[in-house]
Amino acid sequence: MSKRVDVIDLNVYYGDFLAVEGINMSIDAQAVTAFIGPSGCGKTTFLRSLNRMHEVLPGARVKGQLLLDGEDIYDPGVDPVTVRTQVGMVFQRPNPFPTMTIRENVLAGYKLNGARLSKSESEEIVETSLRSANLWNEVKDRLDRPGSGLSGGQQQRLCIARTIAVKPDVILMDEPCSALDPISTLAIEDLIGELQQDYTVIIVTHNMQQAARVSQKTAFFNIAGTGKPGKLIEYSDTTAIFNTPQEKSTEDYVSGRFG
Amino acid sequence: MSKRVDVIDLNVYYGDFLAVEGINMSIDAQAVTAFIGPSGCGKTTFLRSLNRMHEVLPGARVKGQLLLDGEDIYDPGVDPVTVRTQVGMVFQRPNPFPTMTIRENVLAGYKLNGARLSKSESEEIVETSLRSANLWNEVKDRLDRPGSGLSGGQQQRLCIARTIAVKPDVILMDEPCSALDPISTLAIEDLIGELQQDYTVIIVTHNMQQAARVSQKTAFFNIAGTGKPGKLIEYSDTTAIFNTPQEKSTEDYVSGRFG
Amino acid sequence: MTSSLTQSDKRGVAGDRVFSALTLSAGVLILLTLAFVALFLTVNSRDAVYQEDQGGWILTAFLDYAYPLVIGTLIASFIALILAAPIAVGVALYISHYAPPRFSKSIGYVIDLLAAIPSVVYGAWGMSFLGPALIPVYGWLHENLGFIPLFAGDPSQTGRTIFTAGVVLGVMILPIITSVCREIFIQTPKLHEEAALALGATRWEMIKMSVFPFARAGIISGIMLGLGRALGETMAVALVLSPGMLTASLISSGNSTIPAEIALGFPEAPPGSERQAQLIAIGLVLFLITLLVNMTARWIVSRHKEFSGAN
Amino acid sequence: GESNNPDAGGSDAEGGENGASSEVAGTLVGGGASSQEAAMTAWTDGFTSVAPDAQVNYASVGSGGGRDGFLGGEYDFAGSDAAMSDEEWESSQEVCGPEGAFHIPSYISPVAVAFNVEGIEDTLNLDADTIAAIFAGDVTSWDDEAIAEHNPDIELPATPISVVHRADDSGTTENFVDYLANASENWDYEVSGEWPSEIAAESAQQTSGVVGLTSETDGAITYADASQIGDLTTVAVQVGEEYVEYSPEAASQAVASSTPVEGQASNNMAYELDRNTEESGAYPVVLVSYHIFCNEYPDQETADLATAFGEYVISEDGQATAEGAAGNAPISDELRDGAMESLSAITVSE
Amino acid sequence: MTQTPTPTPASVQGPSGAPGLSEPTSNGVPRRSSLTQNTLPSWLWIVMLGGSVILGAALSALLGFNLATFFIFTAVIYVISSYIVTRTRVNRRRATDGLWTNLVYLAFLIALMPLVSVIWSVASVGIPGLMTPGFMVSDMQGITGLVDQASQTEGAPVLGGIAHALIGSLLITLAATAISVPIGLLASIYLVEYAKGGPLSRAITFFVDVMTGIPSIVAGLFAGAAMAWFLSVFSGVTGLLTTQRSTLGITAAIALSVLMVPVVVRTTEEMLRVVPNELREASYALGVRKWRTILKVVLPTAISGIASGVTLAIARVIGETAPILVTAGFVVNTNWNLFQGWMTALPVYIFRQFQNPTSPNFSDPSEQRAWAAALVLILIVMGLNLFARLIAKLFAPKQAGR
Ligand SMILES: Nc1ncnc2c1ncn2[C@@H]1O[C@H](COP(=O)(O)OP(=O)(O)OP(=O)(O)O)[C@@H](O)[C@H]1O
Ligand SMILES: Nc1ncnc2c1ncn2[C@@H]1O[C@H](COP(=O)(O)OP(=O)(O)OP(=O)(O)O)[C@@H](O)[C@H]1O
Ligand SMILES: [Mg+2]
Ligand SMILES: [Mg+2]
Ligand SMILES: O=P([O-])([O-])[O-]
Repeated sequence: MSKRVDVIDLNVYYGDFLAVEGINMSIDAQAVTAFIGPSGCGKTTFLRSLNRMHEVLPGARVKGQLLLDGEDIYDPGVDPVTVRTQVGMVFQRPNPFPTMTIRENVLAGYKLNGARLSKSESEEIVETSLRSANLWNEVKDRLDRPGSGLSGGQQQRLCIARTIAVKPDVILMDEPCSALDPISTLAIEDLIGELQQDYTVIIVTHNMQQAARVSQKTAFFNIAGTGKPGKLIEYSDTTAIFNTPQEKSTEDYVSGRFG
Repeated sequence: MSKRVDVIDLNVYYGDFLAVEGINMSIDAQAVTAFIGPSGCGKTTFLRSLNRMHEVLPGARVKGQLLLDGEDIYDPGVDPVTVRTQVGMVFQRPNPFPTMTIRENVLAGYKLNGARLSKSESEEIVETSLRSANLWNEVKDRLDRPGSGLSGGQQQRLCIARTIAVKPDVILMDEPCSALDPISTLAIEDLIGELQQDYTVIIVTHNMQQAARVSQKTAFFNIAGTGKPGKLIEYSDTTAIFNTPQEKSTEDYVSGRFG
Repeated sequence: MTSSLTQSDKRGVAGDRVFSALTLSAGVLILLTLAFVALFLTVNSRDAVYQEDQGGWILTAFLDYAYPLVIGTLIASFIALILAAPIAVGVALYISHYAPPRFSKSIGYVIDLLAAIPSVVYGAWGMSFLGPALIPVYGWLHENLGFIPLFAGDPSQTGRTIFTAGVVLGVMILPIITSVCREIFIQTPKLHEEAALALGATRWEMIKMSVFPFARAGIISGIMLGLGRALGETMAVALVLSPGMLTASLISSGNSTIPAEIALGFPEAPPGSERQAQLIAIGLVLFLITLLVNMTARWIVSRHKEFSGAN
Repeated sequence: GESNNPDAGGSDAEGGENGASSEVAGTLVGGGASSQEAAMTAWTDGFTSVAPDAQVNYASVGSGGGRDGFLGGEYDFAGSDAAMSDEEWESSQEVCGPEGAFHIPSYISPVAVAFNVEGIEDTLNLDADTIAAIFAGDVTSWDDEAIAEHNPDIELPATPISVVHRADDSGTTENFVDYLANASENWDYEVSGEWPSEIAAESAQQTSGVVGLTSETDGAITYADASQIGDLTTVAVQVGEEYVEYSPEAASQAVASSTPVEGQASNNMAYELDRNTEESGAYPVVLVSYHIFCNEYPDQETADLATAFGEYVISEDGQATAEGAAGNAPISDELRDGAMESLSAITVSE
Repeated sequence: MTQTPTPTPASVQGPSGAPGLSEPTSNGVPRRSSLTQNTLPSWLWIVMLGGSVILGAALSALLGFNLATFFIFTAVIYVISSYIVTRTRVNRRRATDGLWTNLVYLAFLIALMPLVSVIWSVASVGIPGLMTPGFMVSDMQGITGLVDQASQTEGAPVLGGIAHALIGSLLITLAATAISVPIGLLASIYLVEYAKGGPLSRAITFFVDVMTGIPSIVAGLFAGAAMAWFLSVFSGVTGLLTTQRSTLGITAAIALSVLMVPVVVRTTEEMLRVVPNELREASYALGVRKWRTILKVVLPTAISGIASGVTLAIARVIGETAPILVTAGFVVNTNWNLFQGWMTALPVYIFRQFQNPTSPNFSDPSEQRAWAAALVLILIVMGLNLFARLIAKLFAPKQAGR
């Protein structure tokens, strides 16, 4: 299933440094939302605050409200682990577990939580997830080899497989395709299209074409200068952002005339 | 200055696994050559064999000849260190030295040569290199902070600055823009265009537009299947590769109809 | 999975709580143990510094007794460290970056064997082999470098000098430092090593740029571990050394270390006597020395914390 | 493989006639002087042959450690090269009842002044003053006038003297230094188990260590329990007008001429040794090794065990076993009778 | 081949005079020289080594030949001469690199020397003892001076063995490991994963270091006193305990734990710290709880380092003598019970056999047993090391990724 996300007055800090300021937005369920913006504007930072991954960094903290289907994930009574089981994440850098085989990596979400799966169940999960991530054919003969022996792109797809294997409600992807070749990228884009039917997908990307291809809505972030906080400049339908942007800086950015 | 690279019957191995087979190609000096191909086809592997970085992995070895302006870099008498001072490299993942400040990172290559730089000289090198890498404005106020405190994109640009600071003859870039936003990407592409006038630039990229934009020649690599070695399929002028490819698989790949 | 955010699984949360409480209590247990050791030492060493029938405090008498031992302990550990630390770092580097990768594991194993040898055996070895082997060296040093106070004095005829003890200690702490350093060196991120190599660094320059900065804290803690061992080593020193009063000479018999003094004196010290208290008191002194040494090390490491490699 | 342990007490299988009752059972634990270890091994082994159900454990933790453990209730008896001080005895009343603890001599051993000098194969004659001068580092060569004076017939080499002393705190050192301090004018260092730290000399741990080091070093001289000096040549000590070589009889005679320590338990057999004895044939460089027992034990079993073991040790049989195994000198019949009587005072506390 | 660099566009224009290109040409050797210029033929090293050996032998012979001086001279001559040759024929950087390479190799050779020496002296004396029938399965019951005297003077086989000491050592060490590894591991987990740099964690880190300096004998005395106190209090309260005496195997285990814990914490802490954060984050992002992440991701990734740290700690304590002697005593027969009666440990056995031979005047059999026992002790720790390596191999990160 899928959940909507409402962000209210969110500020994200690294210690005393305000990295992202005053975000207000509503992210639709069963849709793909893309975050774009220049490097360093806080896309990753904001994305990580959506599943409370931000706070694992020492000194990092968040102010404001972040509602998942109306429930504030930053409510004091909320367990971040519960949040993370509902909001999955794929990182910018592929990070398969080096001690695990490819199979174990895919099943990590279950195995690490101590879930007991029958052999057939786990076989099925592994195959479905790897197929969805367009990796099955390449690794089906070496499921018991270490995951770290794959190429960068293969590793990233393995991480995607690992995330979708646990079927979260919301999936966050931080430049998931930046290490992938066009074929894998296309496959992942297709996959995102499929996922969107059941999940809320949020993707950070530098590739405007990709944003245009996969997302229904696009959020443009920008930063006034170094040391300044990143801000949400414009958030709207993807077609609107790319064709009729309201803000000057958005227009500059999407047309490549920026900077 | 700039040197041409001739590759003759090159095979690259990981232990017993033949990762790249039978490459023959001549890479022009003072030009940009792009390597494209699906993930896992051995682009990184081949690129790393061009400056003898491949052999730092245990068990990794190379067979064949690789001539740098006519001299075989794999000749037994050749010192890999000499090769690497002449063939610089930017990696897929940004890897600034975490214990060094931003300034020190840029000067790292210089320091190796035991060069004693006056304060103003080093200031100048730092500024020029960072400007070329489009990073100067973002970091000029924190040159003495650790390089690891930057965002991914900032880090990658720092690495580019570090490499060009020592002015090698050949510059290898392994997906240097995969972690960069479009603006930085554009700046790097411009930089590549400038570098090309004096250096031999070889770039691995997944971004076909990028290959088309920056390179004069393009090499397409492909792989027959998992466990099979990667091969050079077609190597030609970039315009030819994208407009009139000779091979079916090249055409499929560049038109996105692959797989 | 579809449950509301707040009704999270109680057992999971409890698991986290229990585990973190466990780790915390392990840490606290260590502190408590140490506090008890300190208490034990302090209480039992009271008689060494306070004697009713000698007019109360006898601190100077105790200090007169203790300072040669302190200096002796420091000399022996210092010799051990000077000898062992560079070699250990060298060996660790050899294993991690120089030896053929196929053999490096086995070589590491071979060096670990040095740690496998019990201190009694080191003592016996130092006493019956190393000491006699060093006699001519001491003679030579005395003849040729006798003008340096370190080599003045009659050269020992048995080889049982503080220098021999230092060498034995050095051999003993070598594998400790090596093994800590090796593990850290191996962990140096390939990314950073390759960054250096790609800039045209030679192997040594790569090590200076990538490995040492990354391993810095690890090296220091390895050395501290070794130093701790050297400071506290009892049996080997007691067997090797021919203890005596403090001398500046490294090549004649004399000098003693705190642990050796305790080991040699404690068995015959009359129960509840001032002598027993004295021995425990120098144990306390050693404890304080370790405290100081570690404070220094911490200080060195912390000065460079900002650029620590593990992030 | 099969274990190669001999049958327990195989060497003295017929023992048991000397009053040791075979009904005692249980484990008796003791600790103390390491110099007693060899003998103790023989005794504990021999004791099992007369009391098959009994076992004796002995930890060679040093005399001080032994007394410490004994006073702390850790050990049932202690082996010690030095007698308890009066304070220690007083504190023994806590664990041993109002009569406290008492000593019995377990063996008497002469402390030999032994040396290894190439060219001197025979016993050397020396007086206390010369010995003190040598050990204090004042006489540094074997052909020194002071030595030659006592040995007109021996051709002395010019080898330098290396003094070897005990590195560890030791009963042997204490007795030897006590002898020097009492018998010689030349020795004015404090008497204790520690070698005076002002004297620079070589040292080694334990008797075996000093004997070993002396045997390896030409010109070395040391002092050690005479039963353990191996092949080293020894010094005959001047007593009165004659030179006395060490021997069990000479040592026993020195003890016999000494006065018992007063003020402790009534059955106590500790001695204040007379180092200045002029008695003919007495060897005053002597060490008495004691066993310290309680006068009262908390239970019958321990009391019986302690009595039985104490009696076994001083029995002719026990002394012979130790002599065979460890080379200890047996005690005299006179001392044995006294010790038997002392042991019979052991009772059980109410 | 020295070339003035073609001026580059503004973006990469070097500072005036392009120092980056002119500076490195030290010693007149241009950096952009032909590729082979920076290397020397490999036969040169063999020739130089040969020369150093001959010179070293000659110099050493001048002082009266012996192996040590020969080695030192050869090494010094080789290191210096190869530095000079590289420095003059190639360049300073190469020379420095070569110098350090030589020094690193030399360090290794030097480290091997005591190892070979110790192992040789132990093995050559110890093997005959080890070969004696029944050595591993006998204790010392019934072995008196007479038995040894018979062995030495009449050539009877050396009787007695180490079964009791072996069992004692293994039990005590096992118990010490069982106490200190969990404590040490948990404490280091606290330090790395939970502590936020507060005063408590800083105190723990600091005092753990201090703890490494506790002399082993002090640890023994402390454990003895602590156990005595515990027993008196506990039996006072419950009256359950049959023994009031603190000389027990478990007391020795506690003493050893005091020595082990800091080593475990220190090494484990280092190993945990270098586990990349991205792995932790990957796990958290899958909704895995922190404690499971630690147990299943962090620890396995660090297991090889942890295993070698634990081995190090075991090796550190299994050879301890003084603390075991004062806490567990010394007996001649086998005791399987850590909580009742005395125990002998191997190092104590070795020490006693050396220092107080069973027969003082016929000490050869005792020495033979001591060296053989020392050999066994070394073999045990070697075995442990192998075991740790096996663990490391089984669980360690399968392959270092790029
Ligand atoms: N761990 C950190 N501690 C302190 N500051 C940080 C940290 N990580 C990032 N920052 C800063 O926060 C700001 C936002 O960084 P962030 O990584 O979110 O950018 P981004 O939009 O994801 O950039 P990119 O496209 O390059 O990944 C930057 O100024 C960066 O320097
Ligand atoms: N260290 C290694 N050891 C063994 N095999 C490896 C190693 N690194 C890569 N390979 C294998 O070599 C082949 C080529 O990998 P390479 O990383 O060169 O691909 P690539 O073309 O750079 O892919 P990508 O676009 O994903 O970066 C792949 O099959 C990969 O699994
Ligand atoms: Mg980012
Ligand atoms: Mg690649
Ligand atoms: O008998 P001692 O070991 O104390 O000399």
